[in-house]
Amino acid sequence: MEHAIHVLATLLLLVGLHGMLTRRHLMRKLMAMNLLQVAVIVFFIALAAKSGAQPPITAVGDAAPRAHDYVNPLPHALMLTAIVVGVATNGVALALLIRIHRRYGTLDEPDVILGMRE
Amino acid sequence: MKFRFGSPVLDTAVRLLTPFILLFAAYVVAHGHYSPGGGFQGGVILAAALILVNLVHGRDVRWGLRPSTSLSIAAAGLALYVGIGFLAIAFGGTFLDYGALPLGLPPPQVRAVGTFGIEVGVGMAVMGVMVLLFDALMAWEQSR
Amino acid sequence: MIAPLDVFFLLLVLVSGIAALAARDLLAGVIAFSAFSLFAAMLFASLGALDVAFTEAAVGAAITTVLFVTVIFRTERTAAPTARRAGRLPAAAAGVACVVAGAALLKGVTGLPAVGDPDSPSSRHVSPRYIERGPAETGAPNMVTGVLADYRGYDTLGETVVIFTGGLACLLILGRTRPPAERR
Amino acid sequence: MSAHLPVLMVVLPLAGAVVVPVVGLASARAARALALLALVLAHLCAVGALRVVLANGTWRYRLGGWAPPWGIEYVVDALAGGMAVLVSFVALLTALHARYSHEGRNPLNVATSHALHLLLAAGLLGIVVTGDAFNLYVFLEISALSAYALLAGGGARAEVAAFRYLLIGTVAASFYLLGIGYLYAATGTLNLADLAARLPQAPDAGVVGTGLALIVIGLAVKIALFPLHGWLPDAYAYAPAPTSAFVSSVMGKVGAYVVLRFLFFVFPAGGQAGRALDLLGLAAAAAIVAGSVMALAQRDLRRMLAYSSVAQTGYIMLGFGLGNAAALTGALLHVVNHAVMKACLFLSAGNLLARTGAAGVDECRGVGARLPVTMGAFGVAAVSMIGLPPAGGFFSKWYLVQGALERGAWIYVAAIVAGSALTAVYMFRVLEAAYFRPAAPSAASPPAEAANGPLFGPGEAPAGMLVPMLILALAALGLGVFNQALVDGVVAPALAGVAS
Repeated sequence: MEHAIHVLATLLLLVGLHGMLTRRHLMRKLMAMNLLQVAVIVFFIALAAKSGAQPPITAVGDAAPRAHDYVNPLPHALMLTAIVVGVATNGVALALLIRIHRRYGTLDEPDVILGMRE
Repeated sequence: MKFRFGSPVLDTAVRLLTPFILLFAAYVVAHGHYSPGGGFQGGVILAAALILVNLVHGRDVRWGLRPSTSLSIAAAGLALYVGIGFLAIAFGGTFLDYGALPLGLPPPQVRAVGTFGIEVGVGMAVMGVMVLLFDALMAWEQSR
Repeated sequence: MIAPLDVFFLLLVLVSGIAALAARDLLAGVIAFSAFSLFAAMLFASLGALDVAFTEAAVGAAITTVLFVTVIFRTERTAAPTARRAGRLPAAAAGVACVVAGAALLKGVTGLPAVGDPDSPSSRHVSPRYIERGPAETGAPNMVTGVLADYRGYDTLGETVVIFTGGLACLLILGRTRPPAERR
Repeated sequence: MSAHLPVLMVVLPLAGAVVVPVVGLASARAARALALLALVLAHLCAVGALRVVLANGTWRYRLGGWAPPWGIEYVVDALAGGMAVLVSFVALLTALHARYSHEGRNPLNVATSHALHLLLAAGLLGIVVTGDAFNLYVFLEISALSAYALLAGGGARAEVAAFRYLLIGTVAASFYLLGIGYLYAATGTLNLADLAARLPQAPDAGVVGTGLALIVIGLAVKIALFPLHGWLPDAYAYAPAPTSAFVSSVMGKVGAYVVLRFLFFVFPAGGQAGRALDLLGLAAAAAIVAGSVMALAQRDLRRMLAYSSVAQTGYIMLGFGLGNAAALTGALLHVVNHAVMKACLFLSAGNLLARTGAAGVDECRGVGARLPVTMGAFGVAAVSMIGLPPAGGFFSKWYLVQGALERGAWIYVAAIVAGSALTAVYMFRVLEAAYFRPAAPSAASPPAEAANGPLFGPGEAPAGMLVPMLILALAALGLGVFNQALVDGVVAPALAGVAS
């Protein structure tokens, strides 16, 4: 039980990886990639958790916060950055998808590959 | 395909909601010090308001940003961030060392001001880019 | 911190994620994907990561979904495959590969400190300063803001640059044929 | 300002990338000038920083004024400084190549291309000088995103290749990030120096090992080490010349540099890192042979060069895998040599395509006479690639063979020699077609747009496309002639921190 979150996050990562390998539609591959990224984020956020601690925002009137009372803020800050990186990647990927569809009339990978051969 | 919904209900809802969304976005940017939120989240909400209007009213409403404008806003936001970094160098600190800014306040408050400055920068950059992304992805078909 | 609730949310994340990949209709897949992001945000909130939850909800469930839907309307809603499935990794082989990778990863997982352990290395080494002295040093009661915008402010500059890069990349990719400034 | 050189070399191109697209709304020419100025300044900063480091030892720079491990620090040692000089040098020369200016008729696209080129350079420089594992990830993504967009610029196939590269590259970066997560869980720190100090005392070897494996796999994908190279050929082959020259020459090298950083400076020597290096060495030997064979099988000139990159990456990783002083010297020399000669080769292949429309190896017949300067540069770089003296490529392979002999690793020696022989075959195929075969009369005629007026004869490319290529060809020769100075001056100090 103590590792349940990390085990499930690993499972999510594998679902994403499997999806990227087996889905044939390029947009589904992109979604699978997002699953994989979220799995990494879950992994980090679970590292930050502390039993019985509160969110990392100083409680009103707490002049001397103690480390045990608050969740570790560092992974949160890191994962905010990771989420942002994810959006940017999605934006670029979607732009490429529009162009690919424009040229080949499909986003189905085998069809696109067929189109490339012509 | 026409990408426009414009029913009276949606129309009214958007009219009512948009100012509050914008206000909330400003609050999120400004209040990042004290509560969850900050430049990034605020910028996203700001962009969401603009995108919402565009989605519902289509692009015939003259309410939105030209791509060159949103690009410039994004660049200005990032320039603000980098500029604060250079300002810190100019006043003898290392890059992004807000503590070096000569504001005549106690050190933590000086740092808080610096932090606020970059949060605004991040908000502008994120808002600009999100609107730009949406416009670029959206407008492709029409531009044929 | 109630562990069962976290696990419940994570299961929801997993299920909606699988649904997003399995849906026949792409639009339905994107809606499931949006739910996936929302559940992920709930999970983050229940783990105490309010800022991350906020961001994931705003970005994953809102903006990313809108972008995906936009692209679906611009491209295609259902794939109509005509090509044979030739020369690609069959699902079974991919499954085997993933199981092998999973076994290797799970071996590492069992050695991790327990989730919620307040004495794990990550809770004891660098982070205590952010909590105990951060608000006083940075002037930001929200410790995440303190770390994000001050202690590690340079990462955040990088993050903003990443976003900006994404915008420029999109402009270049989609604007290669026509000046985007004239689109409106 | 000289106290801030480590950060300036990264932030100046970043700042340039912010301004360039806005300027580009008005004038493409001004945008290009600004971009080149930013790269010149970045290069000067890198050179300045390297000089300071060689004189005074490692330079640590605290960003935001916070002490590590709480804040982020930049760490410039001889290794990082040397890499920064190399990256900024190639970034400048490839940007100088005029091809970006032909990016449509749209001034904004010219500016965006230059801005993304700047961002790519800034991202790679940031990776090189950072002393923080997560900061490295952020800059890795900056460089990757700009590379996807630039690589997509080569037309239909390039877009599919770029999309595929985006998926695979993002997974690789996620693996790296997850690996950092494991290390963070084991030690509680993200600072590379602090990690090095705390990893030996990490409570659980399994966690550290998983982190190591994830990081190495992620990076191996990024540098396209042999079994994981699938994304590379298409991505490199169809991109615009300056992009493929820049990306193929330094992007993989920066990934290799990160491998070196982690396996020799962060993880404790021997043990898990040692096993990873042994595996990398085997993969590298396979990469040398397989990459060369696949290059030989290509009909398209630029695809051939792309597969040759797979093989050349093998040489570098082989040197890491061997791990002794001679092999590491060879590997680092090869990082420099390959960057210079591959950039030169891609630029000349790009010029060839632009002036004659020749894309295939067979179509090169007789171009030696039509494009004497372009093919001359190609020949010099090819000679260096094969590993013939006096060009630089000879010396890096010499050191590598020496290192392999010291270890008694005969298979590796055989791989290096076989790789060189195969390289000779596929490079001479091109040179033979160019110089000793008559031009086919039906060969594609030069495109009509003789933009700036030819400088070197009727068929030759304009000066803007030739100068960067010529400088690189001269550098490829110079690296051979001044090889000893380079080894003593930079490579030896760079490896001083490595216990062999």
